[in-house]
Amino acid sequence: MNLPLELAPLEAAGELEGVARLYGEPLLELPKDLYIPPDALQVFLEAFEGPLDLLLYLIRRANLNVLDIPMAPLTAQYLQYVEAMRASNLELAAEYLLMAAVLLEIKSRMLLPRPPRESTEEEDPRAELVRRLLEYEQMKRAAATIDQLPRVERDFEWVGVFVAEKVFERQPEVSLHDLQLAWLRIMKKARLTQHHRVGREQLSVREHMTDILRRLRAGAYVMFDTLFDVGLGAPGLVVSFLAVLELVKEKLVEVTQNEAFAPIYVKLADATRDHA
Amino acid sequence: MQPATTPEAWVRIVEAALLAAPAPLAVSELRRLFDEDPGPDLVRRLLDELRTEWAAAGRGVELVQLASGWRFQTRPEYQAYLDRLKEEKPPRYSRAVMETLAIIAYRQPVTRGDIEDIRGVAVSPSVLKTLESRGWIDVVGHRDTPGRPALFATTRRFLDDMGLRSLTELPALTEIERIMDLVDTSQIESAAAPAPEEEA
Amino acid sequence: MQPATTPEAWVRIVEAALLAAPAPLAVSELRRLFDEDPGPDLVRRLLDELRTEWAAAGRGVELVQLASGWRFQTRPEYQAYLDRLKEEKPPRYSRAVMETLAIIAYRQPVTRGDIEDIRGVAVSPSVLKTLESRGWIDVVGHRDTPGRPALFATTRRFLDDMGLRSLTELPALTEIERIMDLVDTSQIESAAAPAPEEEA
Repeated sequence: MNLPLELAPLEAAGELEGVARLYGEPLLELPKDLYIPPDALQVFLEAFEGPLDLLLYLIRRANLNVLDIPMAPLTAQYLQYVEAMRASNLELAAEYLLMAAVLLEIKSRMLLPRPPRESTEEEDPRAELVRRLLEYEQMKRAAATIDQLPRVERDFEWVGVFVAEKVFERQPEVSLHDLQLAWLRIMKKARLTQHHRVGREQLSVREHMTDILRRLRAGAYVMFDTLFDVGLGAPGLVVSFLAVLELVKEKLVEVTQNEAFAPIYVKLADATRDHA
Repeated sequence: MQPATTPEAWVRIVEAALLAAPAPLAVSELRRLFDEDPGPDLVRRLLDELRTEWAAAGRGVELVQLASGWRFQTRPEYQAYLDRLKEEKPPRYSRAVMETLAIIAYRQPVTRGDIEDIRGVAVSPSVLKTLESRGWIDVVGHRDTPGRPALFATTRRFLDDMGLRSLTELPALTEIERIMDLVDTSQIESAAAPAPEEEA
Repeated sequence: MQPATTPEAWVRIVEAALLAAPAPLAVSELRRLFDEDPGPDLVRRLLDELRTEWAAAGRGVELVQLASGWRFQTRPEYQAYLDRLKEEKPPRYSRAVMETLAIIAYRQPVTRGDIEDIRGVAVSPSVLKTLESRGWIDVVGHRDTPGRPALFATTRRFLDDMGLRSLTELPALTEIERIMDLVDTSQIESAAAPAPEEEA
């Protein structure tokens, strides 16, 4: 179990800037006999994403079986790195120290003689560490694979053709229901229910009033008879007549007849005044 | 990267660049696409070729030259289709606009004063202008009173847009009143969406 | 608007819509383009036809199907050319960002604590912020444990940007998982167990 680890000595870090930027696993192949200046060590440390990453590096580099890690040399090697970092006064993340404690704890448990009977029941002290290493390594590789997927803006672009819109303003849409609600609101607010009980008939009177006003808009005299469309039938004629009466009452039109049985003329009231 | 050595390959590169560009691309920019500068004339020939090719295919998108460069854009005839994909909600008229319209529709012809009497608040000119520019109301005369106020009425266009043949097809007010008696006040309030009073 | 009555005209409308769309269009959206709903099957046939047509023409742009719909995009071979027009290079993400993304993608939904457990180091808030502001992850809920930590998951946008139709199209995890299953349980009992539990 305690295979000798062929780990690079700490002094063996060389051109770290280049290798440290490598994205991938066996990223550091360090020359053996070089002194590591503290800033290089900093770069070295930054090349790792944490203690698990560093451990994986140490394991993979020594070509060890993750499932049967020799704890003693691995721990020693790991502690060597951590010590070197501390000696260089590098700010060491707490995770590295915590991992050191974990490794030492596993190592000591491995040294304890196991009760022969329970050996099948007892969990390997390394099991949790191995699980974490494998889980992390898997995600680390997945990250590299995802990074290689063709990605928008880096590997391809979305196509976006300009929409040549004719400039026109979008108009609100209004339904009869909206109109109804609006009227309802007015009546609720103003409590006009009593005074403005306007039914279908009256509305048609008002429609005719509008029609007549439109026809008179030119300002000329119009023959009274022509204001009535016989095609509307008796009720229609009555409504038209009521509309004229209403217009007269509201002083909107002026009705003139020079003598009995002479043609009756209708004219806009204001138009009359304009001429007067 | 495949080496682009044929005019056909160049056209495809220019095409891809124009299709993906967020803004028109000038000839000077398109020249930057290539290893070796093809010069402005060749780029212009490629653009002409591309424009002809797209026009001949009868696509809904065309290559056009603008002041700031070249870009692909949709043909105006396709806008009606593209509009259907738009998410944005149509604008809504304010309560002031809708109430004014209702009053004009049911009480026409009315003056601005009449509307103000019924609504109990001043009617801003922008409200009437909104309805006039929509083509739904117009001035049909003037009342013969001091100031000779304009009389507003709804137009034929209003009826058309509402799908009505005549004003008599407007929802009967008596019916509304009946409903109003039945409906809980709070319900009406919530149904009548509280659009801000000011916006026209 | 010209009435679109032939399949050729339909294809051109779908094409124009897809070329102009600022985001992928789903079949359900494309159906809205037409006066009469052509149904999903016809739209899919039009899309297939369009994709084949563009592929056959050897253009630098292709029609692809993504998680949220169909979209035209440039072929990766053309990126080197298109990059020359770019003012700035697209951002490169750190290993911390990519590993966090991978954990969220494969193990979602996960809390920040889960991510830290797997990576063995603290996850800086800026890493999550980077991914959130790119629109690749978001909070989908909170775990019912003390502190109610946020649960992160990848978004549809993430799939779209990666050219994927669903999470199942993510690259398969390495053989480690298989190895873990094969491992002699007496040797490493708990090591083999936890891997499959949260797989997406």
